[in-house]
Amino acid sequence: MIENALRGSKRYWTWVFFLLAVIFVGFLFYLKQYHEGLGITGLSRDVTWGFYIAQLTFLVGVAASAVMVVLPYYLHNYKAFGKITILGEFLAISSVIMCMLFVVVDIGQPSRMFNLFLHPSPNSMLFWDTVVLSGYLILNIVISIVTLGAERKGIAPPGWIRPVIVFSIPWAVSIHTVTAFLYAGLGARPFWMTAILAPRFLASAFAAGPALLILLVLLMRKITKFHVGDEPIKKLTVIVTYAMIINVFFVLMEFFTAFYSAMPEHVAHFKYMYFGLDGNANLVPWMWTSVVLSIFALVMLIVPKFRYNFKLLPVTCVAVFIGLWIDKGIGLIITGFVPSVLGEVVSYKPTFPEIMITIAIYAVGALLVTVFYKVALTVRGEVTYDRVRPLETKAVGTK
Amino acid sequence: MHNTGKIIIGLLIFLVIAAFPIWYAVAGGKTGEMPVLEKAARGENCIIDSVLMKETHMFLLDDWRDEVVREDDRWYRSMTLDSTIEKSLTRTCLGCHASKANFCDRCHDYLAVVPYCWDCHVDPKEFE
Amino acid sequence: MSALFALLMIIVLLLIPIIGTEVLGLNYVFGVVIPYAAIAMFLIGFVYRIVRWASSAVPFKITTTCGQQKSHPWIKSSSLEAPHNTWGVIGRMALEVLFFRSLFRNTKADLREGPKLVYGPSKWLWAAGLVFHWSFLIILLRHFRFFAEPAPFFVSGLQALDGFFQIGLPIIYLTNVAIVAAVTFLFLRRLYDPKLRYISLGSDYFALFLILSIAASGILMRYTGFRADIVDVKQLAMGLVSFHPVVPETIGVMFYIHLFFVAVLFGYFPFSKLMHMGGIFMSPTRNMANNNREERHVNPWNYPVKTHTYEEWEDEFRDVMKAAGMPLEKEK
Amino acid sequence: MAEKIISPEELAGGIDYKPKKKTWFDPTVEFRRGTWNYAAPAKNLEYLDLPNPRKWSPTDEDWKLPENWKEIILEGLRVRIKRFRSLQLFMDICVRCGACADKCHFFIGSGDPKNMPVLRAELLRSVYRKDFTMAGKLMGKMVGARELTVDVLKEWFYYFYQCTECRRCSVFCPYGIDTAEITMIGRELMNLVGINIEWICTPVANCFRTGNHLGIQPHGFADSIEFAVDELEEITGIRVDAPINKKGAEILFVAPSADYFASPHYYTLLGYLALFHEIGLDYTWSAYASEGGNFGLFHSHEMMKRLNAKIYAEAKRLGVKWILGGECGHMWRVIHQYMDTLNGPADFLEEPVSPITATKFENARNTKMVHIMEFTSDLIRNNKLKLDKSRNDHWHPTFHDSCNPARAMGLIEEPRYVIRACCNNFTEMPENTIKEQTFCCGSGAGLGTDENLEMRLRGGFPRANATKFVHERDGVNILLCICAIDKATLPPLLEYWVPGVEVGGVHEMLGNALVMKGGKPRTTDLRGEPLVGVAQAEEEKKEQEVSEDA
Amino acid sequence: MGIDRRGFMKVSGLTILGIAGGASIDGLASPQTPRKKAAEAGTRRYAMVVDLKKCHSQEGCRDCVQACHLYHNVPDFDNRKDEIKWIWKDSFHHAFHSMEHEHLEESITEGPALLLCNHCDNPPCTRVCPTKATWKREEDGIVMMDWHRCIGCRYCVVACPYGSRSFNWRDPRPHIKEVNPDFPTRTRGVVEKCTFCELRLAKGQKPACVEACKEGALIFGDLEDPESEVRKALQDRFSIRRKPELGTEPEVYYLV
Repeated sequence: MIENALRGSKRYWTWVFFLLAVIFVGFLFYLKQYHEGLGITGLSRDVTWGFYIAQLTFLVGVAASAVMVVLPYYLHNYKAFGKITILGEFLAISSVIMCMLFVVVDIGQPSRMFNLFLHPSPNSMLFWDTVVLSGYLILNIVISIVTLGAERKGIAPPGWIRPVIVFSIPWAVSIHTVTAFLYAGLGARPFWMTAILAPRFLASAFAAGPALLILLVLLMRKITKFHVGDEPIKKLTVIVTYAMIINVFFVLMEFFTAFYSAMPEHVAHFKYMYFGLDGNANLVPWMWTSVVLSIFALVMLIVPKFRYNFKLLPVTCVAVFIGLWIDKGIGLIITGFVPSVLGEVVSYKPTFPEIMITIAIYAVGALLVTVFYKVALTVRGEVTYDRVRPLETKAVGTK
Repeated sequence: MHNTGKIIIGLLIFLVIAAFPIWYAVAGGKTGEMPVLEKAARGENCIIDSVLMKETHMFLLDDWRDEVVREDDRWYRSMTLDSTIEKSLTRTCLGCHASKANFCDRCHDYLAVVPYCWDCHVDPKEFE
Repeated sequence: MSALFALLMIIVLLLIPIIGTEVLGLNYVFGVVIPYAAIAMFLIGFVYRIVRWASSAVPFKITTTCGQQKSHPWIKSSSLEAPHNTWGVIGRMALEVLFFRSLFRNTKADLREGPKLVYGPSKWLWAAGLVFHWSFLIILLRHFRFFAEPAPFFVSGLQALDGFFQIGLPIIYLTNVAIVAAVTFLFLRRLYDPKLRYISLGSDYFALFLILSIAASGILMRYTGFRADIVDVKQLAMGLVSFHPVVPETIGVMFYIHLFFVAVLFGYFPFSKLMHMGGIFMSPTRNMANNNREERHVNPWNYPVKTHTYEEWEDEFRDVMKAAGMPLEKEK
Repeated sequence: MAEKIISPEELAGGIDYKPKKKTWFDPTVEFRRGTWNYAAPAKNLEYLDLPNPRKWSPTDEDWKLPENWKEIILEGLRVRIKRFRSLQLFMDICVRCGACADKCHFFIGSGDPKNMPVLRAELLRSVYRKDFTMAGKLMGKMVGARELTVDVLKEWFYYFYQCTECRRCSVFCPYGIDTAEITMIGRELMNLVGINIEWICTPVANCFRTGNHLGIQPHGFADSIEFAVDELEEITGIRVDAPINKKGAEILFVAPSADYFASPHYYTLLGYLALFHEIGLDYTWSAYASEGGNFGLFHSHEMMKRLNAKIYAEAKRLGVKWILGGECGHMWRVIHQYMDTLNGPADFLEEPVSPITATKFENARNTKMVHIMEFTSDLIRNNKLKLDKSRNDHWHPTFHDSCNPARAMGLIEEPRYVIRACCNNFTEMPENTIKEQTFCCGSGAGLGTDENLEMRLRGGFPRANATKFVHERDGVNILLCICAIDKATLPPLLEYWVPGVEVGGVHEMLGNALVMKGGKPRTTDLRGEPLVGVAQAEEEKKEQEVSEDA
Repeated sequence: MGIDRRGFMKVSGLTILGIAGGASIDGLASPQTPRKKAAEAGTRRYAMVVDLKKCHSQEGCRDCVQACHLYHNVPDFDNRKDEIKWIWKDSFHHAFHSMEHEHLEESITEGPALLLCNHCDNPPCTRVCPTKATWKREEDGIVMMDWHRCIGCRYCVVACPYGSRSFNWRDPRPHIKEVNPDFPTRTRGVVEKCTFCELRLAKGQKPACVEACKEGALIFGDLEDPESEVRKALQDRFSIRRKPELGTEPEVYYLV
């Protein structure tokens, strides 16, 4: 199957080599970071986690969202998702690998990373996060290889795979829950000390992930022969709609709790995010962009006329995706550190090398998605390849 | 067709690669030189039998570091010295062997061993 | 059965250096004589085998084409699968030697009810083979820290990469784990798959066990109490390569076991299937270009044969041809 | 099919890939009916000056071997080891990794472990080890060495005539070990003591004498071509010219003899004739070199050379500029990989240039022989042909890559290009069964006999199964191929495994689609099948008549 | 050689094979040290008492900081971003920023507070460590760091409510003005912090900062010992701890 990724059009190879070039450049920056230390990033004693960990958080959500196609298909036998479950699983695999790469580039001593397994520490949420992410990766690799392989051979997948798939559903929820627990249990960081952090993570994930999947499917409709059909896309849009509504609802609840209680430790963070604190307002434009995009997306999603308009849908999905990316990939992690535990406002801005490394990891993800989708589409293509038209003349020509 | 030429070239390449250590030794001329270690500044005996020490000091140091750091167990009873000494690379080992460069590095360089001890631990000589 | 026999052979081989050095004290024999003999057998045997192969002719150009030939300029030819010139052949050989191209193609046939035959990719053999061979090469190159003074440039680089992860002390090399895992897989595969068990000979198991024994003795020496003093080891090695052999006193028995197994491997190499290392370069279906109709290939032993010439043929059928009004060379 | 064969389900159901015995050292073979070939008759061996002509049968206890048969074979092996590096190397470097095991169609179809390419080679290798290697002499069974006995010889006969020399195993072997080489040498060795099969020796003798496998004499050949010209006129209304032994023609055309004697090859012949007429090609047939096929390939390198010599000799005699070859598989193996080395250099010919498009066939510049797929695809590419694809709309074709063009030549895209230009409904079979991974018809290399039918059906099972897949899924109803043996042996194979799928040639499709100047509107294809539009029109007409009658 | 060698090899071999197990060389284990014995008799709980008034008496004094940083080879980056601090002075409002009431005694609130690792009884940092590279030593309550094991994930930095932990963003060595060869430096990519001078304690010395403070503003001792200086100081004066509401139970007390 993987051979299919080694054969492709000029456009395919151009894209692949472009991504490889981006990855290479990012890798050079990583080498610099490896040799000089994380000092070349914008991180500091006060803002210790930043862009890398934020991307991890966001992408765990994208990975978990595969459950939104797997669950209806396998538990509710929703046939329309049959064609895209594998795409969801491949997106999940790529996202998890990106997550792991973000962890690797974020740690100071990557050569000691196996200490995570050599000295397992069940009291640490990071340990559990490693466990659930690795498990999720293995589950999805097994599931996609087995199901796609069976499809390619034109046979039914083996019976044992179904329980594995069902098992992967709660596991998907667990990866984002545990990722939320990374933050939610820390007395030092009141911004994250909220019981709805995990639900909020899930809600935003189930909006952003399917939105990305819709974009990918629409893109494939445009540039390949692979045509998913309207029904699954519409159903995904409905999922995005509900998830987005719930997400915004949760955010409003956070606002209420912080501002009505007026506890300074809680209010300060929100102030910093949306209005600036002590003259430091570097997140403000980002967060308001996110607010505007989210409101726009909500309107587009809630009004049925706009929701099912396939011309507008990509715009809506982009708005959902970017809005939530800003919220989670920039706002959520950085704000946890501002103000600091000593009440100081120290700004953080990712540096150029840091951004290049981040882009390179996204390029790895894009490359994986490209390669995986190429394999999946070619396998699908083989099944229907060259079938110019259904044959009415079947009987003729045989004596 | 036999392709004799190509095969001979291939064989020669193989033999040149296979004989690498020999011509490398001839070219480098440093074949028989063994690393010469600086004698310990004080004392006759090491804390364990010196042959054993040569072969297994890395295990000893690895055990020491865990015992000291994690178990607060800092004292070592040396049979050969019949005394108790501190488990310390810089203070104990380099207390007798005056110089990392003339002791540790000699063998390590000879055998291309690059221990990461010195990423953190300090060679006292370097700062005198 | 043949696996058991091979295992027995290995055990016998294991006992030889133990008895030889521990009981009989033949350290010089095991430290110097046998390694020299093994290397001599290896080099001479290797060259002999290649020369023997080379002395056989390549009468025809029998390239196996695994892709599109070069014909029209507007049909994309597959220069690596059906190479059309020497560069293509070099590329094809490089893919084959470095990445096991042909094994990568491997499939598994599966017969189901219907009857229905299906084929799926089967990459395990490729993966294990590749991991094993590359690990072996890297391990071999790493050993040049013993055979060269100062250690060549590639040693430190390889050590740093191979031991990138700080696991254990001395740091565990990834290739050490990989080679054991891969060879074990290759062995279990022979046992587990009935087809493979059927085709496997004692010598197949022997080669695997031998390599596994080398890896195991090396690993025991590096990571456990069966230490050898590696300064002594290098002294011995350098003595060997500079032809001034010395046998240090304090080298442990595990080292002699390791060295003896390596010597057996080297000595056995030219007389076994392990020669595929040299053979792959000479495989006529892979190392020739698919330009048969473009470039002449000469058969050195081409000899004249009896044919049925046109004249003989026309003589035989002249009458009927004449009757049918077909053109003739001679009317009578 | 002389004898009733068990049903496909039963046959496939009995296949078990798990070897029944513990080891393969025992050479005893059961000559079960349907799995072996008749021995060659003495008269053919005599005609060809081959050793040990006699009457015998493989089922006989005594094969009437010469006294010193063992020495002959071992000496033959010794000579060939020096002559063929492939043999020497393939004897030495196999590691028994098993990658080839389930690549052989005979293994897939029979489950007989000795049909695994690795073991087929081991049959010879075991003898080689015993007599030519130190390890074999010393270690014996441990390293897989066996004594050469009569039983081993019988085993060779059984299994070297259960290999169609298709080279599929060679594609997957990490060292490129080609069982075809082993089988060829195995057969050569057996020839030395007079062990050979009728279906190879008889065509070889015929071909040597008359110029074609069936032994048809020159006037019969001419009649046959004439008949085809008549038939083509009936279908198209155009009378084409088909010169034979014409001196000074630009091109000598050589096709396998089955093209003018057998069906469905015959329709391909009609296609050639129509094409050559339409483009006004100055060419000639030859009655002397009237056989492109070369069963000598299945006999011995020497016999291959003896038969092949006719082509260059005839080209020289007729004074043509270059040679064009028709649709055939093993013929092209011989032409592409052996002809020039055997009987060249053809310095009396010119480098081939298409007289229609002026395209230089650079890839044939030395051998001076062009494959008709290269020739025709070039014509289509240069818009020299007017093709009406809809005339093939009643066909839903798939393409079977014949082993030799695919794996000994790399001729993969040219026929597909032609098919796509001629047909609307082309469908590919699954990817592991086409192109370089194509499966043999199961009857190549001289094994296409009736007495060997069971083995042929087993060997053809993978091909038939892939055809069945596209037949059931996409309604494929014709399997196109460019090989005379395929065209002869695939029909009974498909009749058994996939009823409802025909077999045809690519130039048959071309002949159907080719719009010719003059002539009458076509109502049928070359087979006489009504075309799609015509069929409908006729039905309507019939209905009308019926209603009018009423 | 003989028995000595075999015994060592055998056990050592096992040690290496059981990497995760963390077994020690029993065959060669040293005799129990006096300190170890005391630890077994009863656990200790080390604490530090900072007398803010005394501390303020010398304006701009950095004796303790310098002594600590010199002893522990703490680098000086001279920029806030890469900064590493084991013990430092910060404003009272930063140190106790939940104490919002306005009219506190100015001598206390306007002067700096001395900050260091609190060696909490219930430390959040050790809870989050995924490799047990930081842990609370049961025998004396010191929150320890194992710089050999730390992977540099900085989770502990995030979890510490007091900003007591620093990360080596860059290679510290070039930034150490004067190297103390008795103490290791750290390497880039690991977290570090105050260890209550556990090495000095093992040798029977006081923590470097305590020793350096000429004003006697720093009092160090065992809270389990009723006779200890710390216990007495806490009995005599009113003391506060940082962020008590988090339940971390800091062992650094501030006399106000």
